[in-house]
Amino acid sequence: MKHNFYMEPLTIRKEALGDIIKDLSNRGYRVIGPTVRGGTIGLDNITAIEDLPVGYGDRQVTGGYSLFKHERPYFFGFSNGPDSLKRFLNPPYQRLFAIKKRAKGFETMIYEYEGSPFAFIGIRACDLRALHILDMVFEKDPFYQAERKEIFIIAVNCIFPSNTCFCPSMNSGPEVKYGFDLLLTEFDEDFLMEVGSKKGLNAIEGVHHKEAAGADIEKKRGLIDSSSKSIKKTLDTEGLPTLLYREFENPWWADIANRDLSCGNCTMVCPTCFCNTSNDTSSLDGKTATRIRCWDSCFSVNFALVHGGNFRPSRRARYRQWMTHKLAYWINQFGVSGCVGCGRCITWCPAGIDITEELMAIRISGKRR
Amino acid sequence: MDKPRLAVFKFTSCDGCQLSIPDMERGLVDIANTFDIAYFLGLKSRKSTGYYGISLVEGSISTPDEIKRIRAIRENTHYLVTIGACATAGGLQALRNLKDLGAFKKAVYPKPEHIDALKDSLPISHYVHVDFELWGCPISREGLLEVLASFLRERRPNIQAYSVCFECKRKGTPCVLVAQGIPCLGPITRTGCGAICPSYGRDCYGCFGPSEDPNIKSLSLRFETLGLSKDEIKLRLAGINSYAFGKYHGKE
Amino acid sequence: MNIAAPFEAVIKRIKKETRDTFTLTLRVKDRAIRKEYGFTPGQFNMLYVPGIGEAAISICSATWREDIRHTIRVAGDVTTAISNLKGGDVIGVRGPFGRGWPMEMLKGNDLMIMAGGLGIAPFRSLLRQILREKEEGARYFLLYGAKTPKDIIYRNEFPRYGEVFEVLLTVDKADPEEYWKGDMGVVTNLLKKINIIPEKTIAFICGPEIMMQSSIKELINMGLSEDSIYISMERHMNCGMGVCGHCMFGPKFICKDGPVFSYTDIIEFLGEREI
Amino acid sequence: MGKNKTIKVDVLTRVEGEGGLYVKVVDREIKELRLNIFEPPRFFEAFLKGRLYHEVPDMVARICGICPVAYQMSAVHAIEKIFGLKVEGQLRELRRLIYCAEWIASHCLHIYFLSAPDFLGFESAVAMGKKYPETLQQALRLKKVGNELFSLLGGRPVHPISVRVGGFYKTPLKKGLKAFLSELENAFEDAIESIRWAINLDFPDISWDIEFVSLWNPEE
Repeated sequence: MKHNFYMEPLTIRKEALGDIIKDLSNRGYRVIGPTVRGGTIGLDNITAIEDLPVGYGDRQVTGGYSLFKHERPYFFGFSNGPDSLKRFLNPPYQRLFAIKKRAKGFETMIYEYEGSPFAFIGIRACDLRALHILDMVFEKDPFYQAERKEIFIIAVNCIFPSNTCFCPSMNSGPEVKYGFDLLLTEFDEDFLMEVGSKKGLNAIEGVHHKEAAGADIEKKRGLIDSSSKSIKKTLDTEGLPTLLYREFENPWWADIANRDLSCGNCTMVCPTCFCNTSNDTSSLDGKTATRIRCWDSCFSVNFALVHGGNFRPSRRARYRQWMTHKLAYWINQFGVSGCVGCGRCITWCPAGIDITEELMAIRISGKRR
Repeated sequence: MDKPRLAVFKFTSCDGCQLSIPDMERGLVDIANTFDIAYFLGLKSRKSTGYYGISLVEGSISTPDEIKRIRAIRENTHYLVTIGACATAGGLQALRNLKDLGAFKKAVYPKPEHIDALKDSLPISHYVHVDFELWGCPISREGLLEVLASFLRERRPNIQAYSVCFECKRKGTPCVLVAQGIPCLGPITRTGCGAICPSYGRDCYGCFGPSEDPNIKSLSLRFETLGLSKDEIKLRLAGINSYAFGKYHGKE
Repeated sequence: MNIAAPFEAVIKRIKKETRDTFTLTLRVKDRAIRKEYGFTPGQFNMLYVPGIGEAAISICSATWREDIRHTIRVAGDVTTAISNLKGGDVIGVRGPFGRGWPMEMLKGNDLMIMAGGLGIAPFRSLLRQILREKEEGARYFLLYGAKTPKDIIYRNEFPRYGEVFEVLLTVDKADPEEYWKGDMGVVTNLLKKINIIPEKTIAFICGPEIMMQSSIKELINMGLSEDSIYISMERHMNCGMGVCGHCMFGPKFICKDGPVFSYTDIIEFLGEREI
Repeated sequence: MGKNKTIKVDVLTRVEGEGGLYVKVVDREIKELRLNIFEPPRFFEAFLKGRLYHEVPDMVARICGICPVAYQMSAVHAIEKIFGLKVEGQLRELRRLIYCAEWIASHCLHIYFLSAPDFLGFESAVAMGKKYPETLQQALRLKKVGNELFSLLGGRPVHPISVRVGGFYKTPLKKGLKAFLSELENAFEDAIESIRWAINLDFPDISWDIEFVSLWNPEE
């Protein structure tokens, strides 16, 4: 994808972000941004700059997460929490339609989009890639498309990546290159701001800004480079998807199954995992029914159940399905990997299973055999 | 068309599950309009015997008399549903299965010889065929309504058996295990409660029983890294659904 | 039209096919949708019963007919609910979905159709089509296996198909009380009874996965090339449009990339354990 | 009523718990009266031994699905006493509030669903509601308020999960409580109305030779 910078970079004071948030609210956007919630940084409705987790940082390890305070009041001094855009564009519970029985037949009431568009603050490169992927997955889905159409995105360049991040391996970060309306790079004193769309340009009309100096551009480069260098985790994509197709019967899958909790956390926090199930609920009198689509996961035992059998009864096969889908099938399906290297599945796995290490183990044990 | 006959029975239990019916507020009226509530000692004085379309059974089997009663109920029931942890997994009182009943009797009653109790408190399914098991201590009202609605529409209840984590993550509740190191049973516990406990910043204690494919061994290892002793981990599993978790525990 | 929501169709006729299978004839209520609706043989619809749910069922009517037909086996909740409906009742429909049989391949080729059990249903519209527009000089084979003679679906239609196709039927087991002059045994056995020109034969197969696999093996032994074989697959389809993930088979979404696949497209994944 | 009579009730209905009743009247005098409680034993006192202190409130709740908070409160108070801990101020008020929620729900159950049908001669509250729809509506409204307040504080209306030794796992947000205030105010009307309605019920004329004692806590 191409860089889509709209004009020369600017610098703004940090407080000016508050003006932008207010302005977006005034224009009718539902502004969503990072905010502290239960010892984590989640994405939630925000109305003012004070709602942002100013000064917070996060420590993420395999199966562990904690917050700490920076010495400086950074606005984006942390990396991704468990939430991603999918929570808003493909909500966990999506009502599809309601049915009212009539004497002959039934009346269908489709839940049309009626909200105001979302404006997302602080979205990172990995999640923008995930958004791009969801756009492909839900290309024909009317509910997703309705939510997606008018969104506004203020992205940030990720300069505090976590220990579980590996976006450089997936070529999806830490630098934001596309898919934003506004892009921030956080300096100690101010933000470097780049504009990616006409919408973005309109949003900063009343905001005090000045043209960025050449040194600022260099500073941004430097921050991104050191951020990139600080990311130690890697995922070796060499030979994918063929490698995994060759390894369906690798005994290592059974080893993972011993540790795998089948709890579904990895798929729920994954910004691209889209699997869902639609079900009917009906009133006792049978006169009304509602069809609801909710997040599901290939880790649920009945996910591949058909009449007469289950295609994936074992944990071994379910983990294999997840990893193979993410890293291999996805490439056949959509032309890109389903993994954006955000590391959420590693942080939020209660059993501490690390997709990068498991792939490595499959690779090595495959070679040995 | 005749309304299907509904019966509610209580065995060894706390009444909490059957009382989710009056707790349904308007739902109670809906149930009374759709079903002929033929037998429900807790709410209704007239006892109508005969064949029941659907029987909701609360409580575990813990006395010799209860074995006789449940067999008779099964004979007279088309679709038998257990409601709650007692009926589905023996309940909290199944903790006695792990100990000596004689000592338990002595510890509690001044005249233990008067106490007529079976050695084990066991789920209904141990004695008779059960058509559907609704887990939970207590069951959720939504779950019970779904069971009743699905019975009326002749379809399988849309009730899932995967982990509490599914629900927790959908609700956007921060994970107490990963973010706070609290030994939460969510990853191996069946969904259905609405993932309430983690949303209160505390651990799931497994009141909906084991999930469909619980990896107890793996979660136990994680608990060990949090500093729990082997005995403490055993206690975690020996709670409301001790009998059900114990079945898996033996295997792993 | 929102493809996630069903449109209404009235049940015009219900025909019992076998002890557990029946055929519905549906008339779409809305005139505009009825006119607009079109499909290729091998595609499927999601049939919906409010308060119960949806099931993916292949379309088996002739493509030029305005009414839509489905042959359904009673299996899960939805098909059971459908079996309890009467003429005049209304059902929900979404569709058509997926990719059907590659009709362009029929040109200049002989066609071998192999079906097992309910696997004959996705062929019915194709059979109708060929009866109407057969290629000059092309040969057509229809090999069909059922459990017992009583399980043969569309039984009284085979004489008509026999005018164009070489029809061979087989059953696993013949009921003692019924006179059965056809073959006994698996459908692949029938291949031994015919002569084909492998270079100009394409094969369309639908049936249980194990039957399709053995058929493919046999056809390749007979000299058919891998890329002349097509099969129709089945998995749990929940959304019909590739957004739910349930029907994934290897990298393929059965609902949108299939249900009909070229054998070469799925060769890597067919027969893998728990795929 | 005849001079001699035997009343035998195999199972008492619309009561909390299980029991049977046998009354033998000879010459207008009760000669034999047996109340048989056949609630099976569950051995809470025994299996609680050896448990961790923080498990106890969750476990004892299961003694009764109608009044779990009563057991939870007794347990936390006992354990806090062992630790020499005193929970006071807002936390104590909140404890009282969740107790009140349970009372609203359980008293409503008792009055309208268990007892009232006996006074008015119906087999159930629902049957009663056919003749007195407004009374049933009032009962459902009150029950709902009790349940909702209970859920707000305890997570769910049966076996709440928020009570712990030392306080609460999570205290409700001011916002949530405030939003609930108007519902409580409406419920207050219903509660007053309930009393008016109850005192007009036809109580049997019985007197006992027993002194009833009521305890009160001057701090609450």
